[in-house]
Amino acid sequence: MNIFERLMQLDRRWVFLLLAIVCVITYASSFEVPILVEPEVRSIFQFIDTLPKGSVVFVPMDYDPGSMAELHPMTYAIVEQCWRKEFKVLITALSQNGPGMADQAIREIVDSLKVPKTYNGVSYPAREIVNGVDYAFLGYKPYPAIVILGMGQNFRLPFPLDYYGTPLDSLPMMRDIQNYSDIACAINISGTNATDYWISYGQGRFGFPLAIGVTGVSTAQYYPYLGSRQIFGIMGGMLGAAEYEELADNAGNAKDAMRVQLSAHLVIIAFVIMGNVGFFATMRKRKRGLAEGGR
Amino acid sequence: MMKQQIPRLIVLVFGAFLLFQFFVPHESSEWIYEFLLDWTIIIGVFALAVGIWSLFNVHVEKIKTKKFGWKYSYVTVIGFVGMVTFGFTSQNGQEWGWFFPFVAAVLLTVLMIVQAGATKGNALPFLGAAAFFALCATVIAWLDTTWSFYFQTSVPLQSFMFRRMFDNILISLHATTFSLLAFFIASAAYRAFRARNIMASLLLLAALVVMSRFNPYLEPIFGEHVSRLSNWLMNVPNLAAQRAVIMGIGLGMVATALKVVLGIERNYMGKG
Amino acid sequence: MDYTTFLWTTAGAFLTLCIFSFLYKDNPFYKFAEHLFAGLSAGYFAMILWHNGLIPKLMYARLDDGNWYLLWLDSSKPWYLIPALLGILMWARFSKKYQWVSRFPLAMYIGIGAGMAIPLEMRARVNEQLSAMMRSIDWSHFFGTNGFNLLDTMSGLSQSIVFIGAICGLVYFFFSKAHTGVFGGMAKFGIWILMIGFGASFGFTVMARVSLFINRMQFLDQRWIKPAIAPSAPWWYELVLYFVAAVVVAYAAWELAVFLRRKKNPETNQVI
Amino acid sequence: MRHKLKLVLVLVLCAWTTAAAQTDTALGDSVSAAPALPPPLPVTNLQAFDTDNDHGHAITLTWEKSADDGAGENSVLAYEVFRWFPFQVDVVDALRKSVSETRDAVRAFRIDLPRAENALHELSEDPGKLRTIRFNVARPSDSTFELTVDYAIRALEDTIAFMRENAPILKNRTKPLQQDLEKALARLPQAHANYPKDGEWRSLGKALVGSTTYTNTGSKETTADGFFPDYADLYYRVEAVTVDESIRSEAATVGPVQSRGQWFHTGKVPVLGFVLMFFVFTLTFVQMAKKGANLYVRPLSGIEAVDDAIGRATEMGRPILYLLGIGTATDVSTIASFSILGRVAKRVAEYQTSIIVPCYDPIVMAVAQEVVKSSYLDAARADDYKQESVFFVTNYQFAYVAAVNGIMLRERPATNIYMGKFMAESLLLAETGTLAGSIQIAGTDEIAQIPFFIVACDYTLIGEELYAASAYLGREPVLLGSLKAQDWAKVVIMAVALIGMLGTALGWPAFAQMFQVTG
Repeated sequence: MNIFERLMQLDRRWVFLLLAIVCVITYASSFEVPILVEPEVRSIFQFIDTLPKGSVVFVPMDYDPGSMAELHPMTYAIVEQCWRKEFKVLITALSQNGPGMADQAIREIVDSLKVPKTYNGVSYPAREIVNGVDYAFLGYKPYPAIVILGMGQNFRLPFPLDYYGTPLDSLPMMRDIQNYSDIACAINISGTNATDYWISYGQGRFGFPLAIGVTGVSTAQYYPYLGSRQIFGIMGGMLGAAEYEELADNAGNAKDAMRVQLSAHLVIIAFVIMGNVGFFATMRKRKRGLAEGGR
Repeated sequence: MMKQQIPRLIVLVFGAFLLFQFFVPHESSEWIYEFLLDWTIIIGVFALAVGIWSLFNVHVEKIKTKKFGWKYSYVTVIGFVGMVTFGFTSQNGQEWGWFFPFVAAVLLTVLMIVQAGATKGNALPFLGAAAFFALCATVIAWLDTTWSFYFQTSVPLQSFMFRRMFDNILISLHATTFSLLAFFIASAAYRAFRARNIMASLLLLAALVVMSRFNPYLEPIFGEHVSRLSNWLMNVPNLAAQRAVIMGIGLGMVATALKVVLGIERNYMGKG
Repeated sequence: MDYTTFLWTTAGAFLTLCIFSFLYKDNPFYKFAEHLFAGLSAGYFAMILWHNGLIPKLMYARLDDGNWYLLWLDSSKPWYLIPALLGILMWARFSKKYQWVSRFPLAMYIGIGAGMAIPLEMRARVNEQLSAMMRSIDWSHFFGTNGFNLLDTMSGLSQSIVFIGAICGLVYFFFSKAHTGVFGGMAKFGIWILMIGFGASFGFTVMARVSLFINRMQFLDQRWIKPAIAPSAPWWYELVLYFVAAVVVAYAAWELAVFLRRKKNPETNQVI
Repeated sequence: MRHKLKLVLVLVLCAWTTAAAQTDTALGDSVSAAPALPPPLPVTNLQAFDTDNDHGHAITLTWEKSADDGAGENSVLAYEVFRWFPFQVDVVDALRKSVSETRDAVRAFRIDLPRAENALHELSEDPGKLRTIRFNVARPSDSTFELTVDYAIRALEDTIAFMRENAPILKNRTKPLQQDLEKALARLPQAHANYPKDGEWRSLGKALVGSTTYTNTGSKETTADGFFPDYADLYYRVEAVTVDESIRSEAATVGPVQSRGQWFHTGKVPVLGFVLMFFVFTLTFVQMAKKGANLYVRPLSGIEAVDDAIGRATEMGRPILYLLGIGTATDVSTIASFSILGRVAKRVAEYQTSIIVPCYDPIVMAVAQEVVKSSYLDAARADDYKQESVFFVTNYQFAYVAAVNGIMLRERPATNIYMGKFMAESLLLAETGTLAGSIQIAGTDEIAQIPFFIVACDYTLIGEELYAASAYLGREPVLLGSLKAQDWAKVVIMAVALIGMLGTALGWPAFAQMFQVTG
């Protein structure tokens, strides 16, 4: 029996073996995977990338440890990019269990800024990120919708003090920031339904440029807003995070997982194609066999 | 009569009531509804005894007939009894005292009973041993004060052994069994995705497009429209298919349920 | 990582490997893990049902207030006696002779299920989908909401494809009419749409399934291997690691030997 | 020690109040930098009525937006809604709280008393154990205290004495407390009636800017906070609030209004209509079938496969594996599967081959045993029936899968039949089945799982076909009649969908709205 027939009736355990080997190797190794970036992610990156130095980016982190795995990579990539490009970052956490996690994330990113890096060919020096100068973390307040509306009037109304208890007026960067009209854009990274409030009450009422990063499951339901121009970009789950890391040239957890994902997919697709090649190659033979049987 | 008519009558009564309860928002109807749901839970708990009985029967039978792999039946029994023991006891302090000897005694008791059930010869020695171990267990439980039984409060659900068994053993087994899917989905795709006829080809093509939606290595082959195409596939033909299937299922369900309530379909309940 | 945690994790890791060994073939390790899993899970479920199902429903307030209690009879909720009795009827299954008594609670169960399903499923699966189907199709943007774009899921074209697809899908589910002529054509189109939809949702799941396996790899790597070979860890952690590895390697070698001396089943090319 | 306990209670109370306070204020305290605004104009045309189609205990308010909302000063941020609470409510809440606290205390004592005694015992034996002894005063996994031995012993003795002394007292207190609570609840309607005497306005919450309606839903449980009785006179008022809490419009008041439950849900009429239609169809066609009208049903390959599969099993002398899925006996798909099992088991009994039915749920197992047994009776082979062939495995999804996979590879059944509710395990089972070289027939109503069955099984009943299978296998005219009813229901649905779609397209949405289910 020829190679194709062997291919046709290949024992499935070869499939298992190959898949397992590929997964383990790719997991262990650390090669770069090219990630196909979708326009809705690229638009976010480009928007931030083209902002002038010193502009304010608002990053509400409305998620809790539950959806950390998917959403943390987005936050890390975006905030680091902002600080590398010497923007000021304004952060809130409108999810009950969010603040502690957000605070920890901020500290980690601050540490990563202490070493010089080269992203997309541009080399950035090490920077000392100062609370109140480069960023302000406002913390948590209940009733997201009302908080969002209040901030539209003035950040000081929902947050007279920041997360660490300092009055906003005594933070240097907050001096000339009153409300949404003073921010360049808001990137809402959310695992809760706060995203709806950001779209309808925040962007809808005050009309600042808004982009969102959401968990994989809830990605589809926000695409309509992209069509209606209410948001200028959307990052969906692990994949979206990986795409952004790709754009920011700043590989993180998301890309690690994607590496294994991609190779596993390739293996599966390859096997499907092999199966079909074998199928068509042996088709004529099978037909003849049938004919002889008929005779 | 007793064996058939009355069960059917019960089905009719309860079915009809719950059918109309749906349209009555009033408090009283809600009260009855919730009460009935409690019934199902309670009966379920009592039924569990039946299930466990069957479980033990099966394994005793296996051991008795020395059926292929009968030795492993002991593992199941031990696992079950162990988990139950952990589920009824909890430490008082940090000390373990005689807890594990107690568990061992309980396990041995049950194993002896199982053996007595499974043996072809004289069961008495096993029963005697069972009684002995049971006695040991009781004595330990009586004397040892480092741990105690909790039958009426759910304290043991948070106890050391129970939680560790769940977090480390059950979760591992669960997650791993689940993750076998990663391989099975591959082998299934390899075996079944062959363009035998037009339907298989459609299945194959749709699956391939959606799978390769974010795969950069395939970009030169499919072009960058593939992600939009897969998005379209998910939101248009998939949506249409789901609608058709959901509606069909809905009608099928209602038909079946109606037949059962009206007693047209009687096959679900025994006759003789 | 203290040694109890490490040992528990090791047990979890070992069982993980046992389950994965099933991918090669059924083997003693898998049999062990499987039977353990069955026993533990049955015990776990029994405990959960006892502590969260039976006690709260029947004996929750027991001894904690002035009410008097007798077994499950609670002077504040005497009506809970009924389900308790019904539950006890389930135990008639222990006797072969009076098994049929248990049909009363069973009939109640099925009655509740069927009766509840009729309006609920009709509403959730038929009415809601019907309303969704009747949403207006965007005729003004028939070829895409912004410019000509066939892959626009919101365009009138896509929406009408959804509509027609759903209708044809329903046609496919007709039982009492032969699929011939125009009707047959619609049915054929319907099943095509179904197949495309199924293919798409198959492809969509692959990613999630693969990530399950990735999670298990991360578990083995980050929770088990890394802590064991960490310089801070006690020396014998690593030995445990090597021991488990040795077991795996030994088994693999053994199976390889068997594989090399294998006989093939002539018709299926599989190892017997 | 007593003081210690009191202290704990006080602390708990403090924590509770502070927590409550925290969740109360949405916007922090008013801020120096806040711009001074003129008070906005009040809402107009405020109306209150019982919420329709509910179990009562709910009132809906409607009003017309303040002139400063979206227009004018545009200073309105939210509408704060108040209800008039008689002080009797506080009495009720206090009683409720003390009842639950007493219960908790009694329960805590019952758990802690043995622990305390045990701890004392250990300590008196070996003072060195002090470091390791964990005993908590309030409830499990709470604060631990490490003190010098003699103090610890004294404290323990004190605690034990305190518990021994107080447990019975508390236990006897709960009953009278409950009775007081019931009395107090009974007085509530009267207390509501003598508005505005001995009561005050309290805030219920805020409705966001732009909204013109608010529903005050109380609990129907007398044991829950936020309970308010039906048929009691309630009074409401609404104020427009600016970002600065202190600046608000004057109030619009409405009342008295009573809540009550309804006996028919008007929003669900379309469902009722469809159910009745279906009912009529079914009865009609069943009658026709009984009269002997010839009812054609198109062949289903999956169904025909069943017979061949059983025959194959007989030839190979291997058993048939029938899985009812992981549904409970209240799932319709499982019920449908029962009747299919009945048909299959009958054939199996006739061919004198054997059937294995591992079950996921004890009740499902019990029913399955009844079904199989009676099928054997029908086939007049009652003595071939072995109850052990229908057995319970476990009630834990993947443990069930693992066990069944094992059975497939060891028993090597000639045919696997999957009918009912299947979740993620569908592919795990089906793939192992193919590995074991069995013929596989599947049918499920879990849409997400159908693709996997189609891919891995030889024959798949898609969705509705699962529910038709029993009728097909049974071939009883009555059941075929009900299939006819299903088809006609489909015709009606298609017609309605078409008309509705065209209607909405041609500007006649009324028809589509007729079928809208609300609530």
